[in-house]
Amino acid sequence: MSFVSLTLETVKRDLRLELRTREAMSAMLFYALLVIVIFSFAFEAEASLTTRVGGGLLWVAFLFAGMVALDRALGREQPDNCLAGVRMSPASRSAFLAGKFASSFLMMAVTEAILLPLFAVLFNAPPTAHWGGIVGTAVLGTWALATNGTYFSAMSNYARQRSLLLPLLLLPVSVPAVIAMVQATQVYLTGEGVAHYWLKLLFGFDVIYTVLGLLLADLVLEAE
Amino acid sequence: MPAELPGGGREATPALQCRQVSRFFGSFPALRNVSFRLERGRMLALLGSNGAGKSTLLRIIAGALRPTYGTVSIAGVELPGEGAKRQVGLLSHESFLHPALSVAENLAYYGQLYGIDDAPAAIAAAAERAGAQHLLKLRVAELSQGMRQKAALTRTLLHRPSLLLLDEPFASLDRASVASLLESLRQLRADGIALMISTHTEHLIESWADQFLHLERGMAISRQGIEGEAEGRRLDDHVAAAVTGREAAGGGRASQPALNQRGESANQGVDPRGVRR
Amino acid sequence: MATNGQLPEELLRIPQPPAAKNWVRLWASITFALLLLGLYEALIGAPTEATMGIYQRIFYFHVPAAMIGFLSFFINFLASIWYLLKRSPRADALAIATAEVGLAFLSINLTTGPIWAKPVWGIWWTWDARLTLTLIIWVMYVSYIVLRQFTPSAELQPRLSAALGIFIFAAVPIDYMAIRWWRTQHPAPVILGGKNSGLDPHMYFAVLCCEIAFLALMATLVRFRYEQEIVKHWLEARRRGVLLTQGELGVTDQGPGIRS
Amino acid sequence: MAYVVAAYGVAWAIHMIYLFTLGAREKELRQSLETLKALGRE
Repeated sequence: MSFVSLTLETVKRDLRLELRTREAMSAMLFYALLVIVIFSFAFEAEASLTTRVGGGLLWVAFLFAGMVALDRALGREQPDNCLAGVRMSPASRSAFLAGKFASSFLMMAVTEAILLPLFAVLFNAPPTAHWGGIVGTAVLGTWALATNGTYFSAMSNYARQRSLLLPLLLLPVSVPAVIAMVQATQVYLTGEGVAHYWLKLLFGFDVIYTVLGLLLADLVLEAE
Repeated sequence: MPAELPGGGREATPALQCRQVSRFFGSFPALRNVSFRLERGRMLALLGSNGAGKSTLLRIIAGALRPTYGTVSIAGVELPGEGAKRQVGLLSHESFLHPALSVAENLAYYGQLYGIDDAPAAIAAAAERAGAQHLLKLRVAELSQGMRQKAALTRTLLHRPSLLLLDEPFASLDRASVASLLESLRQLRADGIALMISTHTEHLIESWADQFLHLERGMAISRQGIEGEAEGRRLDDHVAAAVTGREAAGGGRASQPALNQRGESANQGVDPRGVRR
Repeated sequence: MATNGQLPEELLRIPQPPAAKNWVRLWASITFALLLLGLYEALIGAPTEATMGIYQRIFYFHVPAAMIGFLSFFINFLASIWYLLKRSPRADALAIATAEVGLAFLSINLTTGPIWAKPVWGIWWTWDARLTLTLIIWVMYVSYIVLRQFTPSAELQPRLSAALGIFIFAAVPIDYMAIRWWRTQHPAPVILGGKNSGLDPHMYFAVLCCEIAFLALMATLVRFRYEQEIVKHWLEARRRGVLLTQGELGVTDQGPGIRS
Repeated sequence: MAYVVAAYGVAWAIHMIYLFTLGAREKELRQSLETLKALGRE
C-alpha cells in the first residue's frame, strides 16, 4: 500500500517539477524535432524512404528524446542534493524507482504523441499505415526504454560524467528492444509482415527488466 | 512526544554508538577509527577545524555515506537498517529541499518517504517546533538563508528522530536567526532528543553541551582542557549570553554545575578507544 | 584507535593474498603444452575440409574462443549474483577477472571471424544472427568495463558492477531471440559451427583439443587476474591500515597546539 | 594460407595484448607494494 502511494507521490512530484521548471520536456521536443528535420535533409524524405526505413527514423528520434528525459529522471534530484535526502530515508527504493520510471514514461509518451503526427506529415507516411499498431508499439517500446533508462540513470548518477555514462550503459542492453520496436513499427507502417511476435518480445523485455530493475533498486540507490 | 521511543530497554541502548568508524575517499583518510557513544537526551558538540572530518562523520551517521570500516548503531539498530534511518535526522548545509517546490510540497514528499500516516499534522507539528509555520506556502528558492534553515529543520524533525545531527547550523545565519535556532535546539533537547552539533562557533553551544568530540585530521581527540577555558571564556556575544541565561532558568540548572557535569560525562560518554588521553 | 596500533576488524577480514605464485609456472606450462597440441591438431593434424579448403582451419580457434568467452561471461553472471548475496570482495574479483578474460576470448572470435569470412563468403562482415549477437554481447561487456572506470569510489564499484552484470546477462537470451527473428527472413550465409554438423572424427578431436586448451588458458588467466585483484585489495587494505595508524603519530607530532 | 596465418596471428596477438596488460598491472601492484613498505618504514 505504501509502495503504491510512494510511487504515485514520486510521479506527482516529478510532474509538478516538470511543470514548474520545464527543463526536460522543452529540450526533448526540440531535440527530437531537430533529429527529424536533420533526417529529412540527410535523406530525401520521400514516401519510398519511409516505407523502407521509417520505423528506424522514428525510433532514433524517440531514442534521442528519451535520453534527455532519462538523464533528467534522477538529475532532477540534483538541486540541493535531494537524492541524498531520499537515500537517507527508510523509504522503499523500489517504490521510488518505480515512480521515477512512471514519470519518465509519461514524459516520453507526451513527447512522442506530439512527434508522431509531425513525423507522419514530414515523411509522407503511407496511407496503408496502421496507426493503432504504431501507438501500441510506441507504448511498449517506451516502457522498455523507460524501465531500463531510469535504472541506468540511477546507476550513472554516482559517476562524475553522468550524462556520458547513461547512453553507454543504456544502448547496448536495449538493443533487443530497439530491434523489436523498429521492426514492429516497420510492419505497421508498410502493412507487410507480422508484428505480433515483436510485440510479444517487447512485452517480455518490459516485464523482465521492470521486475529486475525493481528487485535490484537497492543496489543503485544505496548510500555512497 | 518524540522522546518516547518504542521498546523497553531504552536506558541501556545509547542514542548513537560509533565503533571504529573510518572513511576513505580514494586514498585520503577523511575519518580514522572514530569511536564514541552518545546517550539519549544528551548533546554532543563536534569540534574541529575545516576538513577535520566533521561533515563526513555526520553524513555517515545520517546514512548518506557508508563508512569504509566500522559500524554505526542508532538506538541499538545498526545502519543501514531501516529502523536506524527512522531515528536520525540531518540538518546540513544542503537543505535536501527542492528549490522549485514549496516547503509544504517538499515536506509532504518526505512524509511519504518516511511513511508518516498523518502527514499534515506531522508537518504542522514539526513546523511549529522549528518556527517555520509561516514558511510552508513559500517556494524554497525564494527563502532567505535563515528561512531555508528553518524549513530544513522542519524537514529534519518531520519523522520525529531521536537523534538530530546538525552540520554547522550557525554558519551564515544572522544573529536573530542564530538566537531562534538555539532556542529551538534547546527545546528539542529538553524534549529528550539527542543532539550532535558540529560548529566553528563553539561559544554558542559549549555552555550547554554534555560531551565534546574534537576531530583533527579525521581522528578523535578529546578536549580535556575545555573546563578551564570555559571559566575564563568571554561571553561577549550577547546572543549566546541570552541563551545561556534562559537555559539556566528554563532547564533549572545553573551554568556552573553544568560545567562540572559536562566534564564527567565527556569522559564517560566518549569511548576510551576513540579518545587520546 | 588505530589507537594502540589496533586495526579495525574489517581490515583483518580482507582475504589474504596467496603466499607464492608457484602454481603460475606449472599451470602456464600445462596450458602452453595444451595450446601447442591444439595448434598442431588445428593446422596439421586435422584433415583439410572439402569445400572451404584450408580456410576452414580457422574454425579450430574461432569456435572454441566463442564458447570459452561465453562460459567466462556466464561465470561473471554467477559471480555478480554471489556478490549480491554475500558482498564478498572475492566475488567482485572473480567478476572482473571473468569479464576481462571473456572479452579477450570474444575479441578473438570476432576478429578471426571476418578473416575467415572474407575468403569464404567474399565479405568481411554480415549482420547474420550469430555474428550480431556476439557483437552485441561484446559491446555490453565493454560497457561493463567502462562503468568500472567511470565509477570513482572503490566502495561503489563492486555494487554497481554486480548490478550491471546481472542486467547484461539477462539481455543475452532476449537478444538471441530478437536477432534470430530479425534475421530469419534473410538468407543466412553458410553457418558453420556446432558439433553436430557431421564433422570428421579427427576434426572433432582437433576442436576438442583446442577447446580444452582454451579452457585451461581461461582458467589460468582468470585465476591470475583474480589473484591480482585480491592482492590489490589486500595492498589497499594494508595501506589504509598504515594510514590509520600513522595519522595518529602525525597528530602527536603536532604537539600542544591541538592537545591541551 | 595468408588468411589462416592472419587469423592465428590475431588470436595470439590478442592474448599477448591481454598478457601485456596483466603484466602492467602486476608491475603496478609491485609498485604500490614498495610504496606501502616505504610508508610503513616512515
